Formats: sequence, C-alpha cells, structure tokens
Amino acid sequence: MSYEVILDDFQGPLDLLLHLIKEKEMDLETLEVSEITDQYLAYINQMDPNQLEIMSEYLVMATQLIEMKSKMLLPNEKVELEDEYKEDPREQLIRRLIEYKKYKDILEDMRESYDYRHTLYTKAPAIMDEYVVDTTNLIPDNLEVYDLIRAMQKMFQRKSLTTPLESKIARVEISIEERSDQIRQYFKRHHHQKIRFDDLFDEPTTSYFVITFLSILTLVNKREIEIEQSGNFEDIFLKERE
Amino acid sequence: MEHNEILSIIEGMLFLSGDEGLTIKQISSILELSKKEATIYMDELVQTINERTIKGFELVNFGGVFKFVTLSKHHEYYQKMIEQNENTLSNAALETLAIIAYNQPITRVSVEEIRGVGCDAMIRKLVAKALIKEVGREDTPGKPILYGVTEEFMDAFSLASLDELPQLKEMKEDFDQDDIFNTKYTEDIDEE
Amino acid sequence: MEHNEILSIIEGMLFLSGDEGLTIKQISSILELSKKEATIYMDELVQTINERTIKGFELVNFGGVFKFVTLSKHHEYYQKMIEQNENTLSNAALETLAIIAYNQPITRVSVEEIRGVGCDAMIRKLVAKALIKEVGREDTPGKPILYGVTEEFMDAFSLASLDELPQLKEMKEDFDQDDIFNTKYTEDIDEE
Repeated sequence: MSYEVILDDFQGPLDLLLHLIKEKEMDLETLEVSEITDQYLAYINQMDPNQLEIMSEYLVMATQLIEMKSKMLLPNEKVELEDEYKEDPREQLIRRLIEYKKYKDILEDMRESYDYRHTLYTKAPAIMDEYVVDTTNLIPDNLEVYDLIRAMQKMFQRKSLTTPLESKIARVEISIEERSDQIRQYFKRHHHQKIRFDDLFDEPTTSYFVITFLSILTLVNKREIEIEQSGNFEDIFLKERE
Repeated sequence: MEHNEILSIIEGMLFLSGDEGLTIKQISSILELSKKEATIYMDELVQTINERTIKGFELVNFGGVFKFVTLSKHHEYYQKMIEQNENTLSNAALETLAIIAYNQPITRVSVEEIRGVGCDAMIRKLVAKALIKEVGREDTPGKPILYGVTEEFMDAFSLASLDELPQLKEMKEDFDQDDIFNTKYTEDIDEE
Repeated sequence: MEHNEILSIIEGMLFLSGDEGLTIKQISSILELSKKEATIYMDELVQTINERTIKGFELVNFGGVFKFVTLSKHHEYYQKMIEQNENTLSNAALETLAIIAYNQPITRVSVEEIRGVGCDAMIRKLVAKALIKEVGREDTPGKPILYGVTEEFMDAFSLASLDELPQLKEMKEDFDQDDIFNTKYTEDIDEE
C-alpha cells in the first residue's frame, strides 16, 4: 500500500482521522477504533522522523488510540464503563471528531466569501488631514491595540492598491531634449498625419505639461513642425513640415 | 434639510471615506439625525445606488460599516490598473478563524481543543493581521485572554453580521449512546 | 461589450483612482478603445453622473484628468466628518501613531515618506495630546526632531511594553501552509 497523501496536507491528528474515516467509508458514529488505529499508525510510520516538531501532536493521538484499542480488547471492558462519570474515550473521540468536522464542513464556503471579497475593490480615503481641527487635548478613553494594528494593516493594503501603474511611470523626470525626441518619433509613427495638440499632453502632471509645451515650441522654432488652427477656439493641430 | 440633499451629502461622505467606510452612528452624528432616521436614509441610498443602470460600484455593509466597492464581475479590468496584495489565507488560518468566529469569545486553549493542534503562532498572526483581537479575559485561574473576530474579519469575508456565516450542522447536545448512535450520521465526510 | 457596461467599468475605474483621477489615455488603454471612443464615453458619463438627482460628487475634467469631486456646497458636512471629538482618534491619527510606535525614534519626514502624505499638522496634534513627544534630534543636516511615543500612549492603548504590539514581520507576512507548526504544542490535549 502506498500513501500518496503526506502529513503536511493535514491540519492535525483530527484532520487525518477524518480523512481515514472517509477513505474507509466508515460512519463517524460507528467508528471502529481497532481498524482506524491500524490505519492511523500506518500513516504515522510514513512520517519523516526528522519532523519531530510536527509529529508530536500526531503521536499524542496515536498513544490515545492504542490505549483505547488495547482496552477494548480486554475482557473486562464492561467493568470500565461502570464509572458513569467517566466518558467512554471512544465516545469522546467521536464527539471531538463531529465537533471538528462541523467547522471543516463550512471552510469552503468561508473561503469562497473570502475570495469573492478579493474581487471587490475600494479606494483609499481622501486625504483630509489638514481639515482636522481637533480642539481638545484629551485622549479618547476607548482605544485598544487593535486600533493601531488595523490602521497599520489598512495602510499595507493600500500601498499596493492606490497607485495606478501609469501615473507611476509619468512621474519620471524628462528633459526638453528627450521629450522633443519622443515627439519626433511620434510624428514618424504618424507620418503625414495631423496630430491633435491635446494628444501630446497625455500625462497628467504639471512638469510633463510644461516640458511638452516647451518641446513643441522648440520644434516649431526649428521649423520641424507647424501649427494649424482653423479659427479661434478650434482644435489645434500639429504636423510635420514636409 | 431636504430629503435628497441629505442623501447627496451621505453619498459624498461615503465617497471621501473610501475603504474606511462609515457607520450609522457616524452618519447620524454628522447629520444630526436619530439612528433610526439614519438607518432609513441608508436603506434608501443602498437601494438607489445599487439599482442604477450604469453601475461601476455599489454600496455594501460589512460588519455595520457602509462603503462603496466595485463590482465583482468587473474585477479583471481593475486588476489592470492596480496591484493588489495576494493575501491568501492558509487552511490552518481559515480553520482557526472559523472556530473563533462561531465560538467567540474563546480562549486559545479552547481553540486548540477543537482543532487538536497548537495555535499559539497562528493566533498571534491573526491578531497581527487585525482579523481577531483580544476582547476580554476569562474569569478562570490564569485569566486567559478571550479572542473575538474584528470589523476587519467581517470585511474580509463580506459579512454584514455574524448571522451570515454558514450554518453549522448541529449535533445533538446530549450525547448518550441509545440516542445518537441510532441516529445515523448521513452526510459524507467530505475533505477538500 | 455592451454600452452601459463600458460606462459602468469606467465609473468603477474613476472611483478607484480617487484623487489621482484618470486620463483619456489610461481609460482607452485599459478598455482597449480608441481615444476618440473613450472621449465619447466620457462625455456621456459626465452628463449622466452630473445630472443625477441625488448627487454627492460630480465628474470633472481638470486639465485632461477626469475625477470625482464632492460638491463645495456640502463642504461643512465633510469638514464635520473629519473633525474629531474627544471620543475618537481619526484613522489618519492612528496610522501616524502606529508608524511612530513601530519606528521610533523617527523624524517627521520619515513618517511622511511611509504615509505618502504630509504629516505636519497631524504630528503637532499628537504632540498636543501628549501621545508622542520629541525624544531627540537626528544627527543629520538641519538636526530634525526625532519623535517617539509617550507613557500616555502606552496608557491609552493599555500596553505594558511596545513588545506587546505584533511584530512588523507578522503583520506583513503572508499565511503559509505550515505556519501552525512554528510553535510546539506543549499542553496535553485536554480531556476536559
């Protein structure tokens, strides 16, 4: 028999037990301790002994199972049950498995809502620090550490959320020479075409506007391009001088 | 103040507050309304905003915090404009969170009893992620910390209230042999 | 794609871009439209949004950048929204405090680098509340003031020491699958 599943796939001994019970198509209520113990031990034997840290929790369960199994094999098993106040360990294990399974069963639903939430986006709050007129010097009395942690987490989330990719690129400083060159390339790509003046102002920063404007003036001055406007307030067009 | 004017102001406030959102309490205090009035206005605003023909975002309530979010069906377009943290949740984290959400307030030891494994590191991590927080101390020897889920948890799982968590299949409370063992446990034990 | 669907996606993009806004170029590249088409859509969207009966914000075009802005006639309410009463600290204040607590001693300029916004007014307010204080001067040109948190801060957040705050590493780290095994489970599995 080969074990394809490794212990890293399990969240602990209870998880492993549920897996085995399912695999053996056993009912939780009619759990056969003896069989499940053998299965469980077979798994444990496959474990890498170097991962003792991980193993310890599984080993605690293994001892309990072995103890349970051995007691059940004893002829005086009935006598054991005389003590009403002590719960049958088998029942107790079943109870724990049922309890644990309750949560296992809804995890997929929860993960679904979690994944769904990740398809909803929202924006950072508008920055309004300067409007804050805090008139009192009192410290609020309902603060908790959670408030700080939450503020920090929100900030981490926002860092990657709020900066549109293109505006990052736009912030790169550029010289008139470089921009003039870009405009020349632009005209090359749009050979013999009239270019709308606005089309060259495609990045929303002031410095970019100024540099682009100065570059156009330079190019006009050098008689590389010319400006056309059919009348006041009409669209301005640029084209290469032939 | 005129009815639509109030709704307009709330809309503006929601826009400005972004992911921080607004609670009924904040809205009522800023606009000097009773909580009941504010709730009625919010209900109307949710309806008005969510029923628009052209709708790029809608108004949701996660854990009592109202905020605008974009629509799930458009998310691929927004992915192009923003980088988002992956922020995946491991099974261990999810399991621990579920147990806390359904049983809060709950101590670490009680979570460990249910899971059958140690949860110390996991609980610290969930606190650091603002998904759970200390909500008090249990009145037993050692005064262990009691944990509960947070507003951030509600947001992370798009829940308006904890009632919206999936229903747990309850087992019979008194577990005596004659009873529960005759009741056949029907559904399959499903694992991933 | 359907007409109203495109308008909806643009609305969502504008919402997400917030104060930064979007250019025709950005809109056309994300939606794979020509600039001319994008311009026509924007004209329609401006009209639709600005003609709403309930209107807390409108769509403006400032120098080729489209963005939503709230209405100046509602200004006093937005002012009120961020005015602090003695029972709350704004999120901006909490964020600033958290940054100082984790990085102290730290200069104002460094706080601003992390937050990405000016913090001059905010830092003055936090000093006035005695939540932070000057703890020295940095040994660089200009000798800028170094800030740190105060005993009042520790009191306000019921912290015995800053070690009680989660580690920055834990706050940033993703959940990985095997993190439950980071600590050894010491107690026996309780038999109640």
